[in-house]
Amino acid sequence: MTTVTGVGLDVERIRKDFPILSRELPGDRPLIYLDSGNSAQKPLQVIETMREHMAAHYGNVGRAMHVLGAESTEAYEAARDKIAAFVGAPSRDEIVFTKNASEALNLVAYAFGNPAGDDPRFRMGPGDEIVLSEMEHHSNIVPWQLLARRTGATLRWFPVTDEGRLDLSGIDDLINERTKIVSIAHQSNVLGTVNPVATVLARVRQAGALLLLDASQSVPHRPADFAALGADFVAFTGHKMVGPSGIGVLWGRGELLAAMPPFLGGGEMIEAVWMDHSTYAPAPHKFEAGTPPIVEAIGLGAAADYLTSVGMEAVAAHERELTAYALRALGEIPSLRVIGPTDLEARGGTVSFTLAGIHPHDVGQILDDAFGVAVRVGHHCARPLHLRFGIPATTRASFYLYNTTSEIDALVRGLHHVQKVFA
Amino acid sequence: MTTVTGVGLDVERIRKDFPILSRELPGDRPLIYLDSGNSAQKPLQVIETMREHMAAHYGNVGRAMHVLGAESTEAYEAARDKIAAFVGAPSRDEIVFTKNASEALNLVAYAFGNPAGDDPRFRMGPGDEIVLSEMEHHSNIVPWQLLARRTGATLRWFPVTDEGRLDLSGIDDLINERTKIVSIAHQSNVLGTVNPVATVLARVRQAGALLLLDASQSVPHRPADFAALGADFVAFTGHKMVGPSGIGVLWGRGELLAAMPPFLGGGEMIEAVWMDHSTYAPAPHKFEAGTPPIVEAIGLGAAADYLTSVGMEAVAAHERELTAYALRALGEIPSLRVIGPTDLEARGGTVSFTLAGIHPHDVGQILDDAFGVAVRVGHHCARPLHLRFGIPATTRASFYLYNTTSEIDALVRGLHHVQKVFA
Amino acid sequence: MIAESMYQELILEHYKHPQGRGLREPYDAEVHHVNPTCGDEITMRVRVGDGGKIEDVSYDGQGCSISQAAASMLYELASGSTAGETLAVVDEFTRLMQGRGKVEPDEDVLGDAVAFAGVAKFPARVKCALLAWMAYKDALVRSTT
Amino acid sequence: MIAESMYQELILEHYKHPQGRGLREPYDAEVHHVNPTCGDEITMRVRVGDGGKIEDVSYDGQGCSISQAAASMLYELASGSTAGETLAVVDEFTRLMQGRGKVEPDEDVLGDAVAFAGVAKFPARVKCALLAWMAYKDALVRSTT
Ligand SMILES: Cc1ncc(COP(=O)(O)O)c(C=O)c1O
Ligand SMILES: Cc1ncc(COP(=O)(O)O)c(C=O)c1O
Repeated sequence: MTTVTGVGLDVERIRKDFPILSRELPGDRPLIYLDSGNSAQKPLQVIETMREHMAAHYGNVGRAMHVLGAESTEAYEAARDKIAAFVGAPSRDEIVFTKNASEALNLVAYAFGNPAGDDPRFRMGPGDEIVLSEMEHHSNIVPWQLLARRTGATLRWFPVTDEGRLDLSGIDDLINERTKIVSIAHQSNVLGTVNPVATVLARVRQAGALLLLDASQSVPHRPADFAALGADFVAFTGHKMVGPSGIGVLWGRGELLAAMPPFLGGGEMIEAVWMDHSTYAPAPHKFEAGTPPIVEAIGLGAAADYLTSVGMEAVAAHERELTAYALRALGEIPSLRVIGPTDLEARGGTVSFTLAGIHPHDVGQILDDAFGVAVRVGHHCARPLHLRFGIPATTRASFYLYNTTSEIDALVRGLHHVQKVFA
Repeated sequence: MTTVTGVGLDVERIRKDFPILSRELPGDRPLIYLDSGNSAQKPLQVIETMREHMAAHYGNVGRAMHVLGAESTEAYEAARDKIAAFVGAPSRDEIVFTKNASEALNLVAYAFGNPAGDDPRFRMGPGDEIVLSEMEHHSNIVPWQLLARRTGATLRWFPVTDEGRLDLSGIDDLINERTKIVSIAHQSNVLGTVNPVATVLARVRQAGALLLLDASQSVPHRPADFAALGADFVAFTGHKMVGPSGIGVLWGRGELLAAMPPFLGGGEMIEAVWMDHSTYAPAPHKFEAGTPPIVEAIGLGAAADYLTSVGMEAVAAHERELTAYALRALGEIPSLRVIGPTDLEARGGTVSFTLAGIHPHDVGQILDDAFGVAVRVGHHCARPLHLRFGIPATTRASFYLYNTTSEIDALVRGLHHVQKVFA
Repeated sequence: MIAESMYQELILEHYKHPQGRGLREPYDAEVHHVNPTCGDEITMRVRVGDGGKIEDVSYDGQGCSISQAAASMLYELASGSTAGETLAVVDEFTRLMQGRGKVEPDEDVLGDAVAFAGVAKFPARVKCALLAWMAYKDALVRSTT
Repeated sequence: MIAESMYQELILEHYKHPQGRGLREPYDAEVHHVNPTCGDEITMRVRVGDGGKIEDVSYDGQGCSISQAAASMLYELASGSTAGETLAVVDEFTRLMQGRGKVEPDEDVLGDAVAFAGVAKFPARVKCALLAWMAYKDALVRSTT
């Protein structure tokens, strides 16, 4: 495992930052972690930042007027600055901390058809349409199903082509004057496909709708520039970008955040409370009810610092090399079928596949049992996509900055073994 | 600061578990932390558990079929067992992890008047009533204001007496056949008052309504027995019980959790997703959409272990001694007025007060500046209560297992100094 | 393969050489169960004779090795026992599977089915192991009422 | 009292001996501002003379020492300056207050008001410091339009 790729990324050194990667599993197996699309591992820099904050600086934020309160507030708000800079948000006040990407997506969904709001863009009722795609993660499906149930609006879907691309052929009919919002993945967590935001956005603007991007699988892996991206909302999650669990982010255009009704009510999101009504703090605080995930936000700031110090261009280039290597190597395994693009055009480092006659549950478990190779198996919270391909499940390998080509070799060896066991 | 109280609690030893308590503030001030009602400090046992999990065991929960996924899932679900045992919940499956108490309270509020549900107990519209009390925290007010706004239901309020007690005189009129839910604090975060649950519950049952207790300020401080308490829902928060930020808990009777519609939609809370509908996992997972605060739940489990090892009876007794000491000492300060009960009957270790002619903002800041005494000043997210007492703000000292009587002496010295500065 | 593996020899053996597979006549009840989270499915028939004796358990289905092996193992354990006896085994098996890897299995009751103990640590696999057993329990209830 | 204290001598001095306090005539505009989060309030009057010269700033209100001292300091800084000059100071003061303790204050512009730098670290106090200054800005706008 001494691969240094030629793209300016010293993987050997990076791996030392992640203590878990040198762990041995029971039975003397090394850990080969190819499940970062599910959740990424955490570098010491993140772990230590959190530990240190709890051991020496912790206090509640916003409300406290003592040294600890000031230090925690400063660190928490500095984390907001870091995240804003990391994703190229036009304003730090457009960064709302949530508990994960799912809460961020639900937050936007609950803004629609909500009698507590009055902006016409968020009105929703029978006849109104919500456009998703067949490749969405359940977290970008179920909130909209629940919204449709509450309001009587209709869900419509971008199909996915056999190659695993967004099928844009019917876009002009799909997105129309009835469309209130289009919510799609920036990058699919199964196919690896990176969707053509500009094309979709152009049609969204013509139709006068809003665009929400689920960037849970893109922000961790490539330089982000939300200002240039031009969407209305972007959701992503901390634990997939070497940050802690318990923290996610919603970015929204300031003007829209101001127009939306609040979601969760409570301390910190108010300006003043009377018994008969309340006034709300301006965004982002309006959407951060109660004590926020303080230490988690601070840890996420450290994660952004870490990724920036490595360089997101270098991370992307490294993953591209790994993906090319993996597509080549997996392509040589008999009866292995990749679900998703098999070229490097607009795709990230996530490769899902099936092995003829062997259930992915068995593939994943044997890989783990025999070789310590951790992949994800199942429908990866994207069951409609699997239904579309007529398969119950896939095996998914997903790569990150700390992975190496020799780990992909181990995966391939493992798959040969799986085929032997179940022959 | 070498006080050992006579109630079997070795404060000196306990203080060593909390690294932050031996920190010096700028200007050589010791830290005297009397703001645990706002957020508690964290013992090494919690900090280390979290660090160790991230450094050696972390994976996503529920969905992963590899060693790390199994270890994380085991630790996460074990935390649920620990919390269930800590609060005496009839079943572990009734413990829902949220991001804080505020989310837990909102979760229940969003179950009402929700077209995605069909249980009559959660129907809500014009004519229906929601009963709160004047002493509620904003997190137990704003969610209900938003609900009233969405549904047309009416908010009604328990008054508070001059002594800071729940005024039960009008309870039979207040809680009636129109009442759908009564939601009150188990212990006030300003007054320290512990509310008479049994009396309220009896009337709630007569009226056929539901009872939600906001136990954010009681669970951290006294032995809890939810089964005996008999409420329908109880909400509390991790960061006030020496646990991490980013984690809260909703306990609900299993039968009610089953009857409620889901709140946040996404991965992990589903059974199966089709394009046109979804089926949901049974509680608690139904209410845990997306990647949960994994490491935070595990940290909270460690916090429960820590408190159990100290003994909640001993914690309560220790706080009782501190409260008696503080009420006596503060009572001797000229022109200091305690807002809330001045005896020990049904009250916890939270003492709020005003100093004639001096704004609490100034009190708090001078205490911090000159003596390192951290108290909270303002309306403590309970503005209606302060309006009720005709004051904009109070200064609040709140005690926990690691506090000592000499810290209360320091507070008293500080208050004398404040009076000198502003004389 | 390591000791804690869920792929005990016995499980693979049952997967590769399933016992009693195939739907047969006569039967008293037939059920079809699906695990919606992973798509595994099974059709199961039960034939109960005098004194509650299980005369035949026949099944067909598709899914991972765990779900298939569990069906085969069930066939072996149930054949020739009484309904009451098998229900005790089903209960113990369920308890083991839902114990999150913390329950000590009762080998006397479970027999070869203890081989599934390793599965209990993986919540996502528990349903695979239980699919056939739940279907059996359901079919039994239907056949006797 | 330590160096980083927000209670600089100067602030306490202004709090105990407020300059220019009390509502006076004549004035061009009067405003009443409230900080709903903490209940602080202020009434402020402005009188603008020829060439935009601030002829009087008079005020009354209640609140913590920070909000009261800020009003007194504002009175001193504004009196005798032109509207344009004072707006530049208000802007710099606002920038300092909203800088979360990270903004280097421009002493040349702020003069004695740099004493408030320590307040910027406490978000809950920033509004106290700004109350009078925002009211002044508001009154100025109203008096000239
Ligand atoms: C009585 C009470 N309820 C609710 C809350 C809200 O808790 P959290 O901020 O963790 O959501 C608090 C604490 O802030 C509280 O004291
Ligand atoms: C594309 C996509 N969207 C949303 C999510 C949900 O993120 P979280 O689980 O952090 O809420 C995930 C990851 O699980 C994802 O891959």
